[in-house]
Amino acid sequence: MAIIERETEVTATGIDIATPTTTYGVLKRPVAATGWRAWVFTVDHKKLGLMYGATAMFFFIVGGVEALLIRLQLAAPNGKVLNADLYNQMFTMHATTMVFLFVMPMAAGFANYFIPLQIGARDVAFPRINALGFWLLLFGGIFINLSWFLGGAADGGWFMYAPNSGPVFSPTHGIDFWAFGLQIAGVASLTGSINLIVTVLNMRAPGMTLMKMPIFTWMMTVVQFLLLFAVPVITVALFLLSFQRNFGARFFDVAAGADPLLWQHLFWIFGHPEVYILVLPSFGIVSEVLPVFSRKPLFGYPFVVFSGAAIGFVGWGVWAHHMFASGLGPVSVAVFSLTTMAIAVPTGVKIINWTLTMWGGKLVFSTAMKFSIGLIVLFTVGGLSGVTHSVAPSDTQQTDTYYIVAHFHYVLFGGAVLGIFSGFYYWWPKMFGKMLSERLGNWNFWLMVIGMNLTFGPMHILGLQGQPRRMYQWTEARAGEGLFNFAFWNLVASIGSFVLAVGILLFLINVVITARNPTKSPLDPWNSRSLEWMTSNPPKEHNFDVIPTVHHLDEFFHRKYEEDPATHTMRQIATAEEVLAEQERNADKHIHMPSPSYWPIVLAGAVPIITFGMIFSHLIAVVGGVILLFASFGWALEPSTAPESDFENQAAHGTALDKVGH
Amino acid sequence: MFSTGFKYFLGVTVLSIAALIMSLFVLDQVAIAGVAISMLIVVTALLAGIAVVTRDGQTTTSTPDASNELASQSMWPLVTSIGVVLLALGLVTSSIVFFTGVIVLLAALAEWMIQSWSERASKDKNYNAAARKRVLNPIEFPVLAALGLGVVIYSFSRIMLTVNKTTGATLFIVFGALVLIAGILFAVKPELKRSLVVAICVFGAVGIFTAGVISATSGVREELVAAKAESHELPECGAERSEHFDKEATGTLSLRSSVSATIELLDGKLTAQVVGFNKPQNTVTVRRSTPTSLIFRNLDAKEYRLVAELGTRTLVEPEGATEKNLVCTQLTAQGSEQLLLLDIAKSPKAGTSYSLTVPGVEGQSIELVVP
Amino acid sequence: MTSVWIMLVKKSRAILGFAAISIVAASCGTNAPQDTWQPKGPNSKIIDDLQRPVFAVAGIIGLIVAVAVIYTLIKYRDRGQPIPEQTHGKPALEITLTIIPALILAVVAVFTFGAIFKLAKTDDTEMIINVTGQQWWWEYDYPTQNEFGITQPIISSGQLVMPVGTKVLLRETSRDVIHSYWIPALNGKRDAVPGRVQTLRLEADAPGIYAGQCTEFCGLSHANMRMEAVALSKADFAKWVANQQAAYVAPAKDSLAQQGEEVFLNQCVRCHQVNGLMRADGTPAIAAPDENVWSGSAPNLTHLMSRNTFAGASFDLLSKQCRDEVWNAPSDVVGTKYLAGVTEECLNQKDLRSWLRNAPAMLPMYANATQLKATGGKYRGMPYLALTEDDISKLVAYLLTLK
Amino acid sequence: MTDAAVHGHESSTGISNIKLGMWTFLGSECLLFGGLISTYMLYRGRVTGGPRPAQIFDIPFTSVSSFVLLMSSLTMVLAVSAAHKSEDKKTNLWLTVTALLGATFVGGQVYEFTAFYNEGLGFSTSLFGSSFYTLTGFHGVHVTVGIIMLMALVGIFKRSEVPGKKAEVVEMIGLYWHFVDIVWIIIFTLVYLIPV
Repeated sequence: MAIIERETEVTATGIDIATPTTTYGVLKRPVAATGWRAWVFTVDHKKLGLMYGATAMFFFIVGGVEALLIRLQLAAPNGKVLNADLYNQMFTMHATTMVFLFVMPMAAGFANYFIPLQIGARDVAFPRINALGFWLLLFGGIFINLSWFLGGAADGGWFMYAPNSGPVFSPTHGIDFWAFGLQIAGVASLTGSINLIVTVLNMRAPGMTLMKMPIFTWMMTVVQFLLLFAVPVITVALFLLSFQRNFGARFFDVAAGADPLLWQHLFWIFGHPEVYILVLPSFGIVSEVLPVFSRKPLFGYPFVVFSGAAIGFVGWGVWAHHMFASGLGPVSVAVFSLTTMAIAVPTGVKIINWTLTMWGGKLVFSTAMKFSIGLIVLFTVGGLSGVTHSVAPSDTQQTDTYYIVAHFHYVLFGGAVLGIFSGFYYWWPKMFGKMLSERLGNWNFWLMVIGMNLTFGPMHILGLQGQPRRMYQWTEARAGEGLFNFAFWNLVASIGSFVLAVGILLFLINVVITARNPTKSPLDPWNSRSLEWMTSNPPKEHNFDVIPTVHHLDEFFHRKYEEDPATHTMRQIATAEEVLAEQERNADKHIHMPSPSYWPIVLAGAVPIITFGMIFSHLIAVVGGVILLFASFGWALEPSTAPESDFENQAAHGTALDKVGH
Repeated sequence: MFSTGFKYFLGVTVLSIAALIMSLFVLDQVAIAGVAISMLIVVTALLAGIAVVTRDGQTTTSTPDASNELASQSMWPLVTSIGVVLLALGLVTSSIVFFTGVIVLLAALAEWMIQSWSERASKDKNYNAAARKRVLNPIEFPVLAALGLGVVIYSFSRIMLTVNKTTGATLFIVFGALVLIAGILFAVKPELKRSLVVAICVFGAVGIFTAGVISATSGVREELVAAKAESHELPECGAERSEHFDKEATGTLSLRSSVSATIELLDGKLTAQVVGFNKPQNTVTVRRSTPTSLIFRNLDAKEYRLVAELGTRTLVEPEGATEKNLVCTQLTAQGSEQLLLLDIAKSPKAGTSYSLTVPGVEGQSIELVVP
Repeated sequence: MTSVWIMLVKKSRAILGFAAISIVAASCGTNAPQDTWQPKGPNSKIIDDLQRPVFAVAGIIGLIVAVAVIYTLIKYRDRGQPIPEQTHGKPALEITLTIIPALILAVVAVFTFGAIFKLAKTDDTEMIINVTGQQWWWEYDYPTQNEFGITQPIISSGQLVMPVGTKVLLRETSRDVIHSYWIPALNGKRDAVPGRVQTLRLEADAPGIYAGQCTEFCGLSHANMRMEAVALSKADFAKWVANQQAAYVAPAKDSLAQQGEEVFLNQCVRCHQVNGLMRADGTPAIAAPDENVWSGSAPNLTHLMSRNTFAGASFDLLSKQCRDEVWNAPSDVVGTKYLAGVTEECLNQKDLRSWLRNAPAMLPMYANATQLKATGGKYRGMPYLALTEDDISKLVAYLLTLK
Repeated sequence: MTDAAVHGHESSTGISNIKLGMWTFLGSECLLFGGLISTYMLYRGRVTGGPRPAQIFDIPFTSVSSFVLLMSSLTMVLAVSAAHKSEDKKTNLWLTVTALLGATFVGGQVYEFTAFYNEGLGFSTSLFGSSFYTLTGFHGVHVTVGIIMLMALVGIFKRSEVPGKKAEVVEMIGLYWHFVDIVWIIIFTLVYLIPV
């Protein structure tokens, strides 16, 4: 457990130190501070979760602006908003930003914030590694986007197929920035996944068996395992690419006998699990929200768990369905066609279970619930269009057309993004102690759903009419006749994208209005079911005054309600406030959380310096390497809690704990 | 007393003088080096004088809270001066010396700064020591680790490059065994004198490092020198056997997906199986400027190679002369396959043609058409 | 709460209506040239016969889910009922609902397998065409095939000409990056991967021109990398073959075209081959694109005017009116119209001239040698040649003679 | 990495956080080496210029250096066992010996690379060259990182500032070290012993 009993640990190591009355300089270990330092040097999983969220939201806006530019360019034939080069950079970076810098960090944010709370832990297993992960992600994201100002961004598409990504075909540094930046973000994902896996496996509250774990934690655990095994594969691919671009390796050089399909295999072995990495967190969120607003447990909890795990497994055997047109040979195509159909089954199980969760319930249509219902319907559309191209021959007509664009936006926007928004509305009071406006939320929901259908719906038709993807312009010569031709649907899609943008703007407005509104939220505004609600809003630094012992799935609900043996309906036996008061009465003594640390941000800061040096001057890389080595040894030599001597004037200010809580 | 600053500047001066004398003997660019170093000597000597007169600019009053004890003895001034001199020497000699100087200088300055800072961090000596450790250990550990690691790796690779292959392997296992034995010895005899242990370790370290340096100066073994001089281009294709080229000629290459045609030799007959054509062909179309792979499958009893005759090419030396432009596979045994990778930029000149033949098999050829 | 479910009902209507419109519009609405639902050959028919029922099944399942969700939302909305029993699921129901979709998919899989292997069949091929992709055009070469009268290799670009009712096998590869060959009316797509030779079967039922587009992202002008497949009746195809193999006819002495030939020899022949073209000294003019262009190839311009497009198939060589006449011709006369080639009055002077004037301004390319360190200064695409208007006129006159 | 060592007293699985974390990390490493090995296996025969594998490999030498690396696994086991018995001196001794043997192996690899380079196999000579250096280089970097960790551990122990139980930390690094050795056995078999 990550609770530090500070007792006599420090003196026990033999260094007998009296606290000096005055010290100079900054060489003290940071202790729980206020202001910006409280954030920059923090190792608190909740603060890091929020920072992940804020970073992701920032990149969501960046990626969104890129998307709007793309739609502006394509609104009419022979678009002139962007030139071919800029357009190629735009769609590459739109995908990269949305996948790696928005959805993944956002999911990491939710996971960081809520997994320890949901399993009744006080922190994650490795708090400093957690901080390192966040800073790496942030620096990696900034690093990739630096390329816009240093000669142009990557222009090979997010799939970066070789040999088009080679030095001959993309002579700017864009792809170097892209490859190194993703490498950095990859390390962040890897450290995050190790951390959360250990947290979930090792730090559950007493009594919480794996099958009593909240479903969101379950889905996130599956995601972490997917990350754990998928990230190294893309790491290898990116290394091969970087070595080719920067050191003259020949991995994708056809003249040397190389096979460009190697990249595609490596990329998609990572890339397909990545799809589930993006969408499973939202499945988890929805599986939390639906039971709460149906007042009923998740239907078939074990089925949902195992279907999630099954998706995690089968997800490894379907990668080549991205390559049906690459020329794999009929046998491979047939096999991957079959596995792709197979993975539709566990996905279907989830849809059925969500519907059956609502069946027989007492449905409350809050904004969070609406987003979840939206996900069920829209993700189904995406899933079914997915089935149509698991049929390989039909996929050879559809792949690389707008039909595919439509498909994965229904999956990722209709799936991942709606789930994330559902999570925002559901957990906002938990994270900030204030409720997002439900009225604005309603507008937000409908504008997003309508905008999304207007934007991506017509793309189905465009694709089937034969408009390929990744074209910086389309011409009237191939647009077809009649009203419902390319021109019409492209215009509809572009209008839809702005409706969608307004919907998302409303969310941001909602956030600002809520922040300014002094009204506090009730302790348990949704009548929720799982452990994270058994703390104050927002939670104290140490999460729980006493670690609860778990007896049920949906422990919190069962502490509030009891079954009436006659009618089998539930009646309330305690309010949330009473449950919490009970906790506070039995609070643990001597809880010490790990102290903040300088090292994560220093270590993370060294990495982009190294990669920057790899691109421009190896001398800079050496400097970065020295900082990295310095920081990692500093890290290794640092005890988890600061020595007593570093806590300033404790008598006056009380313990760090007291300052931060409440 | 002599102040720290004085010691430092004096050190630089003395070492600079040594460097000047050395450079006079060793270097050709005496003018630049001499001027540079002489300037350094003058400046540092002057500064040393100032330092000793002003006692490093220290006034008598000390800050109230900081420690006003005299600075403890320190080796960092000396190391810093060594760094400066190395740096200056490196400027005129080699970049390795220069960078060593930079690293030594930076390391020493960092150590020095932090040490002197930590000595005044507070009144509490223990606290100061702890503070120093916290900051400096992260620098010292990796530097020491890198040094130790570097010495072993460098020395070892150098020794191995010098001695011949068999001796190298033997030396390697002997060294491994020695390390192991020493470990076991120290483990079972913990009562061994500390000085003995240190002696063995130092002896080992110095020994290996010296051997490494000696090896480095005496150069790599002859075979490697010869190998380096050798051309590694694939040699010409003739009917004659080429030892280097055909050494370890092996079976298939794993490029099946990209094969354009398979050339079969059976019963003295050469035929081409072209992807898409149902019947054997006697022409193969090869696209211009496109890496194209052909598989040569030898089903005949003897060893053969497939040769592509691609017109003539002009030689650089003697100027204007031409020779046949040939590309070939290695010798291919019966039942095995070899890959031939072609990349032809131009169509054959009018009246000529490109063809595939097998030396030793007469009258059989397949035309290569390059549209 | 009522307002919510009314809105949900409305939304469901929108979705249903939307799905209906989508299907109708996509399948028979607009006659787009690249429509994937209008097969014009046996290969694409195999795909079409497979995808129509799959889409229907998918649509029905989608409807069932939508209806089920909406019904649930209406029926179980919060009307003040007590908190329901905390049931955790019914395994039997779960397993049934897992097996049903699995069975449906199993049926789909059986038909899919059949189609995959039918489409992969190559052993009954009747004709072979080599297809080579490069940035940003396609080269076609026809190996010697006596049964079609092809006695010497034919090389062409922009338009794939093929006989109807013949099983044509394309052997695809690429000279630089991955491209993808796609004529939706005739078959699905197949990538042209450098270093690999991959096959794609095409067969057209009726004469006509079928549009396609490169579908693997291949750099700057990916959007402009188009292709057209021209299916001709067997008799017309024989005429086309004969014309392609016809000897070079030098332009008449002292004509504008002859001056154009000189310009061509000075400028264009560095990259572009015209078979049979002689230099003034009587030696054949051999193009050396490998010295100037990174991919080592530029379109062969022999019989340029027998094609309807130039610069790959990025631009039309026919004026809009003439082009529409050929494209919209009924299938029994399309061959005759196509074989007429490009005449002076039908030539798309405007585009051809501006192409000669400044090609990179018309098509995004890496045509500035100073920026191409990585390619050793070789172009990728056609550079700006600084031709005078006079030279351009001469060249156009000359190109018109390349029938 | 040592945070949890302080409080490894209770965990749901009974394995301490750092050890479980290392196991998880090694799981991920399997995929990393899996990807690199696949790349090598795909490209090992593809030589369009420069030496072919069989022409330059020196199997006797590589066998010897593999043996040295395997020996280091043994000394690592001894270090772990000494740490469990709280014999600080012996722990330090065996850690040092392990590091030395590891450094010897890396020295051998540097020699091997230099020799191969002299014999004409550069990083960009052929696909075989690129994939060989990448695969074995990645392994070498892993060994080097391992050595640095071992030496740091010795340094930290000497200053007796290690937070938490020593045995846990030694065991965790031992896991890493054994993993790196096992990977080498696979690489040695696939790269050197199986003929192309």
